[in-house]
Amino acid sequence: MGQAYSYTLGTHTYKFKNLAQLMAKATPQRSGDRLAGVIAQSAQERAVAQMTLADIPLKTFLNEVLIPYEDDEITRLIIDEHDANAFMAIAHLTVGDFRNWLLSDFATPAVLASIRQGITPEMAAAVSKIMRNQDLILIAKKCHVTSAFRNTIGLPGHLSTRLQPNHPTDDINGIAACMLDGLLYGNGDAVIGINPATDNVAQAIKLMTLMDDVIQKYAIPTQSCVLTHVTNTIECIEAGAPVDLVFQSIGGTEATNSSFGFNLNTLAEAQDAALSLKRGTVGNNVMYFETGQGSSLSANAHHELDQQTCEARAYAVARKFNPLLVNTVVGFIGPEYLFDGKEITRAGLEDHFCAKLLGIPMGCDVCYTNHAEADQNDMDNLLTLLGVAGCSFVMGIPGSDDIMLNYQTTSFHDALYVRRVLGSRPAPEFEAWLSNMKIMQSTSDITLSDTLPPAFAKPLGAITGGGS
Amino acid sequence: MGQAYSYTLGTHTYKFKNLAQLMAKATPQRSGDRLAGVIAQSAQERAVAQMTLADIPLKTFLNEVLIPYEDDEITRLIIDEHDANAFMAIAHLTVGDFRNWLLSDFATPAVLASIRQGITPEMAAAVSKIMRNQDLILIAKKCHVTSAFRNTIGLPGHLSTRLQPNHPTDDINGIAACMLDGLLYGNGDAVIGINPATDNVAQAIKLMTLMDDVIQKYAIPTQSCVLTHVTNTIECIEAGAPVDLVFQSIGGTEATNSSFGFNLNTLAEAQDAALSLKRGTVGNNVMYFETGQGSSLSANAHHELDQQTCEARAYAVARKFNPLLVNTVVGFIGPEYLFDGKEITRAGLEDHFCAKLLGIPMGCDVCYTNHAEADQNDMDNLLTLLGVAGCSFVMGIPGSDDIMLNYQTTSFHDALYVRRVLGSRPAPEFEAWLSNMKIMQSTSDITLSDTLPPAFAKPLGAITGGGS
Amino acid sequence: MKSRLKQSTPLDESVNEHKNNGNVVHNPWSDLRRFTDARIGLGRAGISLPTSEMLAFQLSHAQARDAVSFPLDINEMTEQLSSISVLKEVAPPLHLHSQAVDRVTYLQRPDLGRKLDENGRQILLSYMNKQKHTTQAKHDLAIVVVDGLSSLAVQKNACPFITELLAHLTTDKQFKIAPITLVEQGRVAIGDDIGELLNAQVVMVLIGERPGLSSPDSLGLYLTWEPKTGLNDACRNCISNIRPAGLPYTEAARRALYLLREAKKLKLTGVNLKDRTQDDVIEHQVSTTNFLIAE
Amino acid sequence: MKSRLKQSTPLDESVNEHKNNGNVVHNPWSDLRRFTDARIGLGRAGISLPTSEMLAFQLSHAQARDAVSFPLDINEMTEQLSSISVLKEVAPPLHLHSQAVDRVTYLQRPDLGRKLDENGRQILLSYMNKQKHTTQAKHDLAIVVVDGLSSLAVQKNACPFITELLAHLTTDKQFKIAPITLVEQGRVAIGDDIGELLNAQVVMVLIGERPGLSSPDSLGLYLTWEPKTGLNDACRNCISNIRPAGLPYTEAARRALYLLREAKKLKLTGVNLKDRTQDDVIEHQVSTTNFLIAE
Ligand code: B12
Ligand code: B12
Repeated sequence: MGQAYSYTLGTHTYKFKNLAQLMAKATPQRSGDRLAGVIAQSAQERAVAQMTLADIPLKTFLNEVLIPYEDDEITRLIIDEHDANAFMAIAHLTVGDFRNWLLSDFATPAVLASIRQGITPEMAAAVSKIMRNQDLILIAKKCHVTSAFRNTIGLPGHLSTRLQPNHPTDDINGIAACMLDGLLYGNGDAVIGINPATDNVAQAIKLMTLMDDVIQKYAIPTQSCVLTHVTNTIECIEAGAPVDLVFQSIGGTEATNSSFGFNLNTLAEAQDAALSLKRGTVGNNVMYFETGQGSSLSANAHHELDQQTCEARAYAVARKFNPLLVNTVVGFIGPEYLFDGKEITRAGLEDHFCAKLLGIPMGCDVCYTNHAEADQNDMDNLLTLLGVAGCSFVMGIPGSDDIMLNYQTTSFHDALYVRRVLGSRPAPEFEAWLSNMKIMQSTSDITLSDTLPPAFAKPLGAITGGGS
Repeated sequence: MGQAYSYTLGTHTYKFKNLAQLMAKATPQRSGDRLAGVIAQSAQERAVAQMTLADIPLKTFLNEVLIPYEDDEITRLIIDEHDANAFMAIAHLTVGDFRNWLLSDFATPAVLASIRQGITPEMAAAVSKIMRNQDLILIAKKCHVTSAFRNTIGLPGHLSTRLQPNHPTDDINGIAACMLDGLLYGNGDAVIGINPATDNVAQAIKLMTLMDDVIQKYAIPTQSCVLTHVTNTIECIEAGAPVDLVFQSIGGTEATNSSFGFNLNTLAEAQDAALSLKRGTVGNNVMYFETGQGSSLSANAHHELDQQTCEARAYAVARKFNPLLVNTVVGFIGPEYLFDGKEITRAGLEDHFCAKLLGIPMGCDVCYTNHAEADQNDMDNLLTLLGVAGCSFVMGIPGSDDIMLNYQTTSFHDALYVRRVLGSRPAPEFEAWLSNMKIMQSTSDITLSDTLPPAFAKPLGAITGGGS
Repeated sequence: MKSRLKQSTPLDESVNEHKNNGNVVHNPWSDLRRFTDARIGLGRAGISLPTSEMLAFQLSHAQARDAVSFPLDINEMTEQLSSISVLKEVAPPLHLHSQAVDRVTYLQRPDLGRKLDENGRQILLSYMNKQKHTTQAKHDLAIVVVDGLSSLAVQKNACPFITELLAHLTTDKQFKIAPITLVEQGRVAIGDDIGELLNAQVVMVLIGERPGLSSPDSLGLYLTWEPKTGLNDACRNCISNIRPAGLPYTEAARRALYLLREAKKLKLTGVNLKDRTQDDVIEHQVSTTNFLIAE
Repeated sequence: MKSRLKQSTPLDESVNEHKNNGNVVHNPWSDLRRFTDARIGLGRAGISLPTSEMLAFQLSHAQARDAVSFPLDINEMTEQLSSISVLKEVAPPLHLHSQAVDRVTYLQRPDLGRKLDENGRQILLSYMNKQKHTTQAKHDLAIVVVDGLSSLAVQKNACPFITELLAHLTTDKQFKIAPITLVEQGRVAIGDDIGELLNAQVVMVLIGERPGLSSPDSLGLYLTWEPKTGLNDACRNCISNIRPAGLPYTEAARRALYLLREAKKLKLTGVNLKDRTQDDVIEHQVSTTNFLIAE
């Protein structure tokens, strides 16, 4: 598995048996890598690994794959689809130079877009490992990635939200209530996306229909998604269901994805099926993927790679299918993989950076579980940092509390906070709708109407008897 | 010491023996309060304390002082100078209501400015304790506080820096080298401020003269300060030294300040002396104070208060003397008081919020020591968050490394990072100077000149023989 | 599964607390909370969460954190399980432990939570050895009750669910159930070790899902055909959120029975076994009409 | 104290490492590093720190963190101290410990680091008792060597400094020096306990300052008149940054002697005792001319 690396510091020589180990040891500390036994043993070893990694030419990543080409279809995808022309501009750089180059004033948004296809996930992961959080923010902000379906996601200065109206029994009115809540708080432009409690095609179709009805009735320039297994969604499309986006959780190794029950062909099939429906109005990006550090290790499918490198490889999968949305569910799995607010924050910024650098429309589920050492303040911090970094979208859920998935993510209120404090706006089509519907009093300084928007007053009046 | 408070949750009744204890238990976790033995024993006790505190009328803080009026001149200052008229607008609120009110769209910058003098430090501390980080950021951003001497600090959308050219032996050329470095990186508009290694009046005068010479020769619209003891500075002024700003570390109890060797009279005397020099051009704010959670406890002068409440009380001292600059040196003392990046971050946001709410021109020394559980990433995060919150200024030091005070703070580069990523600009007078001197190519997108600014080329050429 | 009309929760009361003072804008749709436990209609201060809601959340979080470390009451569980009438024919519950020695280890080492410890292996081996002498040592179903991340979930929901399930299963006399195993500090995959040792055709793991802020007691069910050490999650089916405020026991049991039946038919579980219970249930064929689209 | 001409450090070399590739803008004034250890002239990538500088910093930080936990080598220190010739007349060093039992406690409990433990108290009491029988148990000066936050600082600098100091002090035969005490896990204020027990007129604490990134070995000196438990920092004077790359031993000793003399004169230390050494030193009366204002 490739050559060994070493670095001599004073009298001590540090040895790294191969590129994978070097990458792992250069990674900022996190619990999942400790669990996997691939972490640096001391801060000094980590610093040395970073110095060693900085000296490695980017070209090395094309010659020395981290998981053998024969064993893994994602390695094949990465190598086969590498764009040598796009790579030319950076082909002479080491990892350390690449960082300098990315930070330099020469690397404008346009230049960065032009080299995307020449960057492999491993290059992105490597350079992120030798970056400070401020570098991850500064460069990500320069990487503009837009995608579109019924609205446009990812324009600079904009921040969208996924409205996530989950319910533990998929109760139709319970879900509708959350949707209303979210819409009236100006959320839902990235997607209205339900995680179904019950994994079942009929159920999925019911939920798709529900959302489609609402989107149509109120003419909302947004898209819907039921986050069921990709194979279910294919069945839904066959059954004639109104599928806007196809969802799948993806990982960065073939073995991870097979533990998730799919492969690249499954995704290609699903994408074709969704495209055939031609439901997009302003664009054709029909896929929605979720990722998150730790899933490969958790499925024992990490090939001794560190979890952040696995994560970056998942973006090769995403990139292949021109998604509308990708998001890292960064604190979702738990402290086994990201121990506390600090590790979650770092991982969130890394994931966002790597994805944007690779040209992925990246959002982030800024979240934590109750078994992690994290709280709302950590989320406020990460949310704000990602907002500054130009994150494409975040989650919006009533009061931060997902009563079905049992974790806390950003609330409708949080999204408004970050919009207000940073002046970032919803997708333009959706923003216009929020104004027209009189949901927002002013979309520029993010003020909501104090009265119930007329279009929603009627259905509400019918059910509540005129408000509380 | 005042009445007891209690709260019943289910079958359990939580008791708090007085307002001070309630405040302490409502404070988010930090090591200094644990050390002082005043911290909540569980997350649940803390939540209950917060709920109890939220129900307390703001008026209570005028009647129930935390340190007896007779025993403490800062309590006297707070009570005697409370502005009942300014307080009227919020007099009917509880602490919990006050949070709502501050967040409401009614609390515009103008309204917030109008009530400042009606808010006591304890009210500010109390409301901050029931706020999330995002609240601290959002409201602080609305509190505009400006001050002026040779330039204007604190205008919305601006971020200034203190250039801190410390040297372990106060070597004149060593200090000048750091000053040059900082100026050429666009730093130094808040103040050029030296911590003298040697505590000595002659030494202080030498350093003042050095800075004054440079400021005059290059006509820099900024001010200088030697951060020596206030009594030394008084001697310097008497000796005819060119004193721009009077410095002093201050704490929130009389006993803390007496352990620092001064009292309110000393500060008044110093302020008068400095004002008599009339060295300001655009304003008359002549004081520079530093604060930081933990100093009272460290001096065993905390009267069983939590450290954040002590800190807020220091702002009453600052406010009295219309300072140009105040900054919290938030991670400076060490993990004994703020354990890790998370605690430092929270404290930094609290201090900035409370100070701004009280009308103090607050900056922050975003920093940590090598015995703390913190690193550069934590600093990047806090720096960015404070930038969003509208912090007045941060430190700028070569490569983050203070070789005399032995800690790490923000670097000249860091300041440019945050300016670039948030579009925040230096003080307008200084910004014009940076353009005129050709130090910055563009002050709007924060690009530096690639060539040596002409005014500095000559002295540099003389000493370096034409650059390296 | 009709919309439950919920009792007003503490949330509802607190909303009005700071009504007249703090400039809170209330949401006229907070009434819709009868449809969901979700924190909707919270109102706002500016665009932020009102104080009372924010503090209620903090309290819930403090409580949920405690729930994670709450240990399983083995004795009570054993008693509960032993009292299930149909199980009286089966051997008494076996008490097992994963290789994660305590809660701290459990949280940091999911790999250890997936493996049965040596003592547990011996318990199962010796049980199976004893069986060899009497009947054929094969089981159609092994039910494994695991604390997971919420012992509360297991304590509250495992027995009622099992009772409901077995009430329908035991109509078939041929069906052989292994003794119930009760596992401390376990993860889902520990069912593979246990199922294999018990020589079970299917293993059904009932495990405490991680505690949510408003749902500290949610039980998950994972079904694996021909369990053996080393299987991955693609080979399992899952029924989630089993609890009174989530998926009711009867409904969960109905789905579980469906999956068991289908698994037996297809000789597999996992991605290729789709839950189609809904297809034939009238209740779910009704339109998706909700208050938002009703005229 | 002239500007030292510094050797080129690793920093200097690394600057050029990524020169031709990564679009780093170099600073023509990096040459000025000969005037200071500060990280000036680092160059920039855009407006950010170049990779090599960033990584050098990370390494320094890793090393500085280690320095904090590096324990004091008591034997070596005792040996060093015992070999100071003038001290041969004085009793051998006494080895003491604060109430902070270990490093972790020390970092979390500064209050304990300020207090002498019971064992130490006994050592000093018994020493003083023995003295009573021979001479008058009073000392003019107690020198207390404390690990503080950097044992390295103490190990490297305490002895050379003390040697330098005593070379000038002992000219006065009347001056009675207490045995040097060597304290583990101590803070500045522990000198109060010790000085009081030793019945010293002045206590001089030599303590390891917290380690900096580029200065892991900086020694601090704190002088307290009539030490007794419970004094605060307003009652002390401080001389900081004693180390070869900081304040040289001779200069530090000169200042310390000045303060000692003045303290004796004024019968106090602290805010009211001002260091005026500079006033009479020609070297420091010269103008503040530096390269920036030189014509
Ligand atoms: C955490 C989690 C994940 C993590 C698992 C990794 C990990 N180390 O924990 C990740 C993000 C990778 C994940 C992925 C998926 N999940 Co999931 N997940 C959960 C969640 C939130 C908590 C699980 C838990 O607490 N387990 C208990 C702990 C103590 O045991 P554990 O051994 O650590 O947990 C294992 C299982 O939970 C398993 N697992 C997780 N999800 C799924 C899904 C299925 C179908 C299976 C068989 C196993 C499985 O992964 C863990 C590690 O092996 C539940 C919701 C809930 N409230 O329970 C949903 C849930 C179980 N997942 C669900 C789904 C649909 C998926 C996906 C199929 C989504 C997709 N379309 O790709 C994927 C693929 C899963 C697979 N086949 O491996 C559904 C299952 C619905 C159903 N009735 O079948 C649930 C109920 C959520 C939902 N309603 O959407 N999931
Ligand atoms: C930390 C620190 C502080 C902290 C102390 C609180 C704490 N719990 O640590 C705070 C921020 C409160 C502080 C305040 C001041 N400090 Co201070 N401080 C330091 C620093 C950076 C580290 C000290 C250290 O490592 N001590 C060793 C540890 C192991 O022991 P410790 O028992 O925990 O430390 C105690 C002493 O350090 C003492 N202390 C701290 N500063 C000072 C200053 C003086 C004059 C005295 C007598 C004692 C003292 O406070 C600590 C707790 O009791 C040093 C610089 C350095 N490189 O050492 C400057 C330093 C000692 N401080 C200095 C000064 C000038 C001050 C102030 C007088 C500034 C002002 N104008 O107000 C004030 C007031 C000090 C006082 N009289 O109490 C100067 C002293 C110059 C001199 N030669 O006299 C130094 C050298 C820095 C400098 N060059 O500017 N300081």
